Amino acid sequence: MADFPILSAILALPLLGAVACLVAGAGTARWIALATTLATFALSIGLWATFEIGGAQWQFAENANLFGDFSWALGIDGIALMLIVLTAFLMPICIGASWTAITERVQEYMAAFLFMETLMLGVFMAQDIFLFYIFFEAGLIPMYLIIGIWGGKDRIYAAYKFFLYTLLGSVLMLIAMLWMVNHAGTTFIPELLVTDFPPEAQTWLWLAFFASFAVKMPMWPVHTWLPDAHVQAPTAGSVILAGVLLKMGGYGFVRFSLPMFPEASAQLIWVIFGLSMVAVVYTSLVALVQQDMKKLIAYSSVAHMAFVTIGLFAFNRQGIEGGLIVMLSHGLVSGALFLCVGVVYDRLHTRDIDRYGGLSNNMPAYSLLFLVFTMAAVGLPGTSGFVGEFLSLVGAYEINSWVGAVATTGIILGAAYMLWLYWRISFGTARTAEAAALPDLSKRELALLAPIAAAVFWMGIYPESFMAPMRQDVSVLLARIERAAPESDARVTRGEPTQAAEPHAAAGEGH
Amino acid sequence: MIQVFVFYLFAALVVASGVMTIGSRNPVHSVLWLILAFFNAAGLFLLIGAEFLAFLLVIVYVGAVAVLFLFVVMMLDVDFAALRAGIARYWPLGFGLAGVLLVEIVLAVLAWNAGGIETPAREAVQAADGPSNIEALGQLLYTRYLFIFEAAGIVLLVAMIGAIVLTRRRRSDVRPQNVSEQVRRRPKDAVRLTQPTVGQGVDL
Amino acid sequence: MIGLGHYLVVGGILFVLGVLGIFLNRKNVIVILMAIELILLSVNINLVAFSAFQGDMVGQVFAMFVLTVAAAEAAIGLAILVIYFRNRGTIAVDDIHQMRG
Amino acid sequence: MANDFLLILPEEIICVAALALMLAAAWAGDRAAPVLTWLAVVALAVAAFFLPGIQGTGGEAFGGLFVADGFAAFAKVVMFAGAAVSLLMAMSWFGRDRDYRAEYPVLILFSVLGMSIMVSATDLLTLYVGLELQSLAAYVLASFQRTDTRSAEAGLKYFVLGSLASGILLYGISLLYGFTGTTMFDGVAAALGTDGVSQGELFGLVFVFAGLAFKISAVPFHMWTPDVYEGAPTPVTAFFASAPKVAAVALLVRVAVEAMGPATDSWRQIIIFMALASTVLGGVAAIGQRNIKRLLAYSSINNVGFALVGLAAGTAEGVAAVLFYMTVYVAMTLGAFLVVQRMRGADDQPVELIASLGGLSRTRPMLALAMAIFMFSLAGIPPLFGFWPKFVVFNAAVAADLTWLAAVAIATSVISAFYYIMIVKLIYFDEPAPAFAATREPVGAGLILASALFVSPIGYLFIPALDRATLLAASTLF
Amino acid sequence: MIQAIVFLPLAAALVAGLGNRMIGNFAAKLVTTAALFVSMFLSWPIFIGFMAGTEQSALHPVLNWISSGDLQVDWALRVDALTSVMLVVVTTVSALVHLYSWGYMAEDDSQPRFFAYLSLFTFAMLMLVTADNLVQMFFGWEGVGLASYLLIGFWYHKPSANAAAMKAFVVNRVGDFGFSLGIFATFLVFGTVSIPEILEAAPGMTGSTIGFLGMRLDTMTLICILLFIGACGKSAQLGLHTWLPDAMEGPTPVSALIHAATMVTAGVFMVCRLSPMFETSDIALTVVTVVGAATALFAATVGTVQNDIKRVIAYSTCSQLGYMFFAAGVGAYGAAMFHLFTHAFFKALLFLGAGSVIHAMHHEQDMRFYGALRREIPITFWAMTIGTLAITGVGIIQVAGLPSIGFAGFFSKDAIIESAFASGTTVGGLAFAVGVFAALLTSFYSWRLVFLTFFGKARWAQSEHIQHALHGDHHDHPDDEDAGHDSRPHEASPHQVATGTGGYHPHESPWTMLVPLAVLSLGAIAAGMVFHHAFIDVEEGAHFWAGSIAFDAHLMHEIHEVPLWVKLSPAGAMLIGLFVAWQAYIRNPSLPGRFVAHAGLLHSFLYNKWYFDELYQIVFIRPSVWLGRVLWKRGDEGMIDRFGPDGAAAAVMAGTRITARIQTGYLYTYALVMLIGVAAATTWAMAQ
Repeated sequence: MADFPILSAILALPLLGAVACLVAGAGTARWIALATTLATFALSIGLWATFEIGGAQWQFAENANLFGDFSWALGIDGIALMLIVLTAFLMPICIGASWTAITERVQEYMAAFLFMETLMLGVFMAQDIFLFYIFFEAGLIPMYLIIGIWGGKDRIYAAYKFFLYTLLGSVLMLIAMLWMVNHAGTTFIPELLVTDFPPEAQTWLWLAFFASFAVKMPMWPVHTWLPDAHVQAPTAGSVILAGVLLKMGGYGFVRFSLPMFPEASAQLIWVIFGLSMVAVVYTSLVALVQQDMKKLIAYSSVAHMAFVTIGLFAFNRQGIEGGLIVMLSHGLVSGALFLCVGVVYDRLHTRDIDRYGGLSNNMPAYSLLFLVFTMAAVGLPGTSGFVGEFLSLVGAYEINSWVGAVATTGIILGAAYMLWLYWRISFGTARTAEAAALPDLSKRELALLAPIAAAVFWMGIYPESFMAPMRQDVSVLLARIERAAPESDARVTRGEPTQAAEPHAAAGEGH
Repeated sequence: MIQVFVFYLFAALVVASGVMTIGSRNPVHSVLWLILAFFNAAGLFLLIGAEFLAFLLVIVYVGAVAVLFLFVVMMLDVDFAALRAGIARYWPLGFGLAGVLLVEIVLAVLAWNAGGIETPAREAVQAADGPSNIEALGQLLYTRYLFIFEAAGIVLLVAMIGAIVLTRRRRSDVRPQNVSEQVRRRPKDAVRLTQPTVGQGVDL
Repeated sequence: MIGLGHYLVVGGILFVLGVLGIFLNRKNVIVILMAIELILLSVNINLVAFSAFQGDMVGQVFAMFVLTVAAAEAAIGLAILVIYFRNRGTIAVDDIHQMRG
Repeated sequence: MANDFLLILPEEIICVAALALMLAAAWAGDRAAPVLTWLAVVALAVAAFFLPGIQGTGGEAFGGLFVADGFAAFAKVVMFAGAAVSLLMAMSWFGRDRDYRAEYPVLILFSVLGMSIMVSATDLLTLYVGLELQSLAAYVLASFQRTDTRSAEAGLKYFVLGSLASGILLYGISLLYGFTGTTMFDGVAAALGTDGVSQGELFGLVFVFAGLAFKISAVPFHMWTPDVYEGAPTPVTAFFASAPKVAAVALLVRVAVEAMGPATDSWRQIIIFMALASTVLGGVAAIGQRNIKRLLAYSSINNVGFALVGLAAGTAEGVAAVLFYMTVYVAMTLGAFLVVQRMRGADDQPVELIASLGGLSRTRPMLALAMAIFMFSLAGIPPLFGFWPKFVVFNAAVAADLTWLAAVAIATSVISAFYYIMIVKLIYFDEPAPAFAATREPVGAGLILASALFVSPIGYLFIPALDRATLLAASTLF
Repeated sequence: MIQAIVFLPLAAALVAGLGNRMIGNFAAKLVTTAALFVSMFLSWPIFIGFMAGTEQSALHPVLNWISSGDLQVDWALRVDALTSVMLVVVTTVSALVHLYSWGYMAEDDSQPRFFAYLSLFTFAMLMLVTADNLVQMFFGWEGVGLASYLLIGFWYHKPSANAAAMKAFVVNRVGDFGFSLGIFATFLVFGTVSIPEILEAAPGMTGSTIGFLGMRLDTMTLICILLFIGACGKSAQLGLHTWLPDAMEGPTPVSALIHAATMVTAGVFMVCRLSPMFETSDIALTVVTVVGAATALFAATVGTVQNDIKRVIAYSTCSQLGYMFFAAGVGAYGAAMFHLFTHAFFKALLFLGAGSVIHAMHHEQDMRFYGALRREIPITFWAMTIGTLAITGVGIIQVAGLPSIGFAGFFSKDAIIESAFASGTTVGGLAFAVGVFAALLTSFYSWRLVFLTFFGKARWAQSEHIQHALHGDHHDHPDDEDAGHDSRPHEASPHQVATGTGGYHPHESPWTMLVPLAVLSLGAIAAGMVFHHAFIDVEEGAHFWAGSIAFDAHLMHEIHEVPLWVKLSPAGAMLIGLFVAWQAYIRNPSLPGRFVAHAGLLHSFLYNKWYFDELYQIVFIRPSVWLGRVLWKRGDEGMIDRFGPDGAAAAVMAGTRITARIQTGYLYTYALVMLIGVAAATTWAMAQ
């Protein structure tokens, strides 16, 4: 295993699959895509299994210098590993979700997804900053096509909005990358990670990266592409969009913004916090009044991703680990919620909440799983949603009580809109005869949702499996940004204990 | 002093005929004004000592180019009366810009910081013992600038080809003589012997 | 005494006249072609003047080539004009706007 | 002197070939046109083979009027390739339904000769003559379809404005000559280098840049481009968008660096303005277009803007970036025109409406894929190769401390991305328009395939070679 | 053992829930009920052990949960005296409710689901009470919330049930908001979420200040109040109480288990669990007292005028929870827990009794349609009476060395009222007064319930539910969506209407329902007498609690020293309440009508629950929805999109039009633009 370029193999596999799909027939293409994604998933599990926790920061590294400033440098740390596993996990599910829903241009569809998978995995694997950029940006093409060709009624507007919005965000990042590379004289991310950029330049660089990642996340107020894209994309597209693409923004923050520009991160923390706080409240309220299921979930995604940003920029371990777990959890949960929407959409061909109701009667299994994911989205302890949300809020509160308090209102509003959704879909009585006659989950659909549910519980009950690989990387990150960590407003000032205090000093000191 | 007078005369005339060239309503007049401008420019050239160019200007321009213009103007058979007079709507802007440009150019070339122009060599050129203007030109043209000279020849060739490519056409309203076809023509192509039977007519 | 500046001013005026001739003209294209000739003439005056005042023949050689090229240009220009006229039956500048936007 | 003629061997080959083809055309008539075209392509290939300047075999010829250096050689290779493609395009284009006249290859060759002289010019006089040779042939080519009113109008517009630009250029040259006392590039540079740039020299510089900006169709000297591109026959448009553009850019670069290098600070602002104006206008104006050739015209304006960003850097790296940019750009734009050439309605008449591309992915999937690749590549979206030239250009700008320029320019690239993806949208998302007539053009198909492969990620394989070549070429200017 | 207690219900829930229709009703019921009984039988020995002093508090780690730097959270089961109290309460009531539901839910379609939910709830509640750290407590906290949500909305086709369920969840989330912040602040201050460690370090933190929302507050006060907000949510204290009466939409066994005996007491449990921490902040304790007292009063007032039998009991619960809180607030944690303990029995009893009535009356819940049920369902009647005696606190105070005799509520409620007085603080005195007055109200509404239900004349005929039953229009459960009610003419004969029975004959419930009633009756009678030593006795209490709560032996001692009138005042209040109720509902049934007529305003104020729901509707819900719509339409679409992407697109399109207009096609325009370019460049050059 040591010398086998497993990362390249993982990247190559879907790509080959994509080519194979293009030349195959529609039926064959489905199987090819499924087999490819499953194989990729298996490889990524192998990656997880062989990843040495606490070992070298970068593992499975490959570095082939291709030319000049550009090298095929791959390597993963724990954070990337988890996101790779998430991606590889969601892909077979996406293929499965499209199994019958996509009847036109199946080969192209499957090829686009597989191509997309390579790019997404590449983003998390790239160790060369430009290689990262290429993967990061290239994802626009297949996603544009997926939304545009197989999307809904207003797919063209959504596809444009998605494409141009995210493109505009990321081009400035390229300039910042160029500047950094010129300054540091290397494109190798691990080396850039330990380069100290001058603080005055950091601000600009940070802003450039922010422009890209904030759009990708998306943060308020550059989030408006997301509801449109989600609503119009086919189910699997939404899953990938919510499950993986949004994570690229968070990954970018944690991989670039924080460690490379710690001073700027600290200096501009108010931007992150301010926007995130607004996002939590604003988008939650907006989600509350949505009539379109996908739009509601899309808005909830914005609110959830605000937990990610809040956590990542909390400058403490709880926050960062929390943010990372929220990313993973949201990848699973929102993906699953979109799948749930897809299940009923495939049957009734409407996303209008008012057309449903009382699905608990005729679709009990569906309702149960939907409930599980709803609760995970709400952040019920025991589900994955809680662990991350809790940690990131702990972290946020540690650094700023305002952020902690405002963001925590998200748990109220989140409960409100998610339960309101669940009520109108699953409870009550069917508002239309069609809704009352919907059949329950097929075996295929069950096979798509059940693994996610299992993962959701796993992550909620024993998150250690997911946190352990990332722990050391968070330590490294913390060591890097510690010097710039901003002062917390919630500091404790010791006073005279009114009663005789125990000699055991409270551990709260130093926070 | 006479030089000054002649210069101003020629300069004034060249400018005036330039104005008339672009200002005349009738293109034929424009061409004629253009010719006058060339003549006066040639005068200026003479004044400054560029005899060969002066004559070249007259010969090439007046003799060839201007005449070509005249030829085309007349060949095109444009109904000049129908051509709308007048100038573009935004003439104030145009004039303003042109004026600005002119002022700037004049200021630039006249300004002291326009850059030094080495003038002492001028006497050397005009020295009687030096080669004549045409000789000096020829020297340069066929030695140092040979390459350019050849290239200029190609330019003219291209102009020729271009003009032919564009304008030569097989006109449908005339029937040109095709000599080779006529020469190739044989009696069997032209004569057909038939023996028409009665009442069936002749198949032409 | 007539200085270099005088010639340059004349050249400048002719240049501007030529430019004016091109964009103020709405009547016919031939005049535009003539305006171009005026511009080239102004360049020639410049070149010759510089050449003479510097005692450097290169300017005059240059002017000669300009004349040559100008003649070629006129030929091509007129040829294009002719085919345009054949196609459209007009050479009014105002009519030449089939392609726009 | 003998060495001089060796240095201009490629030009001699092209010139002799052109003359020979001209005689052959006159003698054999239009029937021989295809053969002559192939011969012209061969001539270009042979000329390219004999290019001096590669690997240090070049040198100055004719007492500094002409130089055969690596820079010129690189530009010529690209130009010859572009010209060859447009020659091959012409065969099938004209040959299908109207007479393909044998003068076409001749004119192309003469035009290439002019370009060849341009990019090798180290004297303002050479520059002018080369430029005019190229331009005059181009004017004729633009109105080559002489019975087509649009073609004639294109030629007329091109001619009038081109002549005006020539006049401006010449006026600038006359000032430069006057105030520096020489027409040689190195002489001009020397004069500019000593005691700063005087007002007169500055004016000369400005006018020269304006004149050259016309040739590369940089804003605000771009106005002719859309009309001429639309009106000219498609192969000619493809030609305009490729070879002469490369030549003009190369010439501009050489003038800017070799002749006006010491005055970089004086012209950098002009270049920056033109670059940004071109990227913005090229992007904005293209969006509303309905004619695909017009759109590609604006695209070329847009692309030239990006290339100029590299020039604005004013470094060897920047110049290399410009060359890199133009190389890939030529491939992309020729590919796009190759696809446009195949747009023919059921009646076999060429179709130029963008809307007719609708649903192409259903009717002609491979053609659609190629077009999508070209469009994404032109938009500069990785992993397509079109990303890389932008990358190199911006990298050069950033390295030259022009980060803000790079940032602004790249932001404008989003505008242009809009219309490129609009075409992709038409091709992939929309309902099919009437299918194009089937074609059997193996040469064209091969060329499309080749250019699509080149701008696909496979093109990245060329990066090392191109990087080395462009840097080598650029270094000869410094 | 404790693992078995906690996880058996989970296992049973999973079997019943996932098995659902596959394993069938009987298997599901059997598995869950059996699991609960096992849990119960395992719990009692622990409790007894603590009483006997043979059990030591212990921690049983299960699994590592969250580990993030200092933040170490484990799944761990803590067993101490406090937990043991809760264990028996939870498992016993839950087991009995399981059993009860065999009968009560016998006709329901989704029994496996119901039993799975019940067991799931029990599991969550047990996780809550065994929590060793705040996060696990929060897990249980939210888990019971989820179960509560599911059970309230169990009849999900009823919009009112859905609304109630959602309301319960969301209002609880408001409390959780405070709880979460409390946990965050705790972690920030102490660097740990482990309860023992926090409690140990808490005294050292007194006097320190902490920054919060720009203010500097006393650390411990802030933390305690934040946590208390959580307790308020779960325990339905004033302000966050609105969900509890609505929660009665759930099946009655659920109300008994969750909304009376166990879940709603979680807040009290939490305050007691963290009592050493609360002890460090007088302000926080004052807040707890005031809120508790206010709730006790408020809920009691509302309870007096409700007509729905379950709502009356719900407000009663709310009110009793108020007692528990102000007990905790004055420092009488033992009393609070004691009341929690006894309350679990008699309130569960009351609910299950009410369920039995409802079952008998064919899901009619309105007391106005009851009456004279005494003879029809005697066992239920006696159970309800015992419950009422317990809640109203009937008993004889300790006189002259004789032991006190009384029902469960007598011991616990009196202890609370007395300790409030004994605390000697102003708020303590206030709480005492409120407590006594609330006892009066309690007595009134409790007896009102009994009188209306079991005495007087039968008034069943007007009930729609009864009508349905009579006309064979068989409904398993009330269906508010059925619009057919009003149009259907009442076909009862005049004679039947006159007797008020409408010809309907209620039946006593099956044994599965009666056995729990009996067991709970036993508890309601004896729990106070048997256990009051352990909970509130000066020495035994200290010994029993063993530091698991901040047992204030001194205060417990003080309550024996209060004046006699203080000791007698609850009993007096109870008697007055009983008398008024008897006057109004037995002796002179027209009295309530006249009261309503005269004090209509007051009546509607009380009847409408002090208009809290309306207020919240206006203050929170409508503005939220309005704001959401505004932010969406005006914000996202009207501002961000309009000036952002769409605006940029429009600007570009405008630019496109301008460029198209400039590109006129005319040569002179083109030349002019070039000229402008040249002129601009030269001007720029001049300026240089």
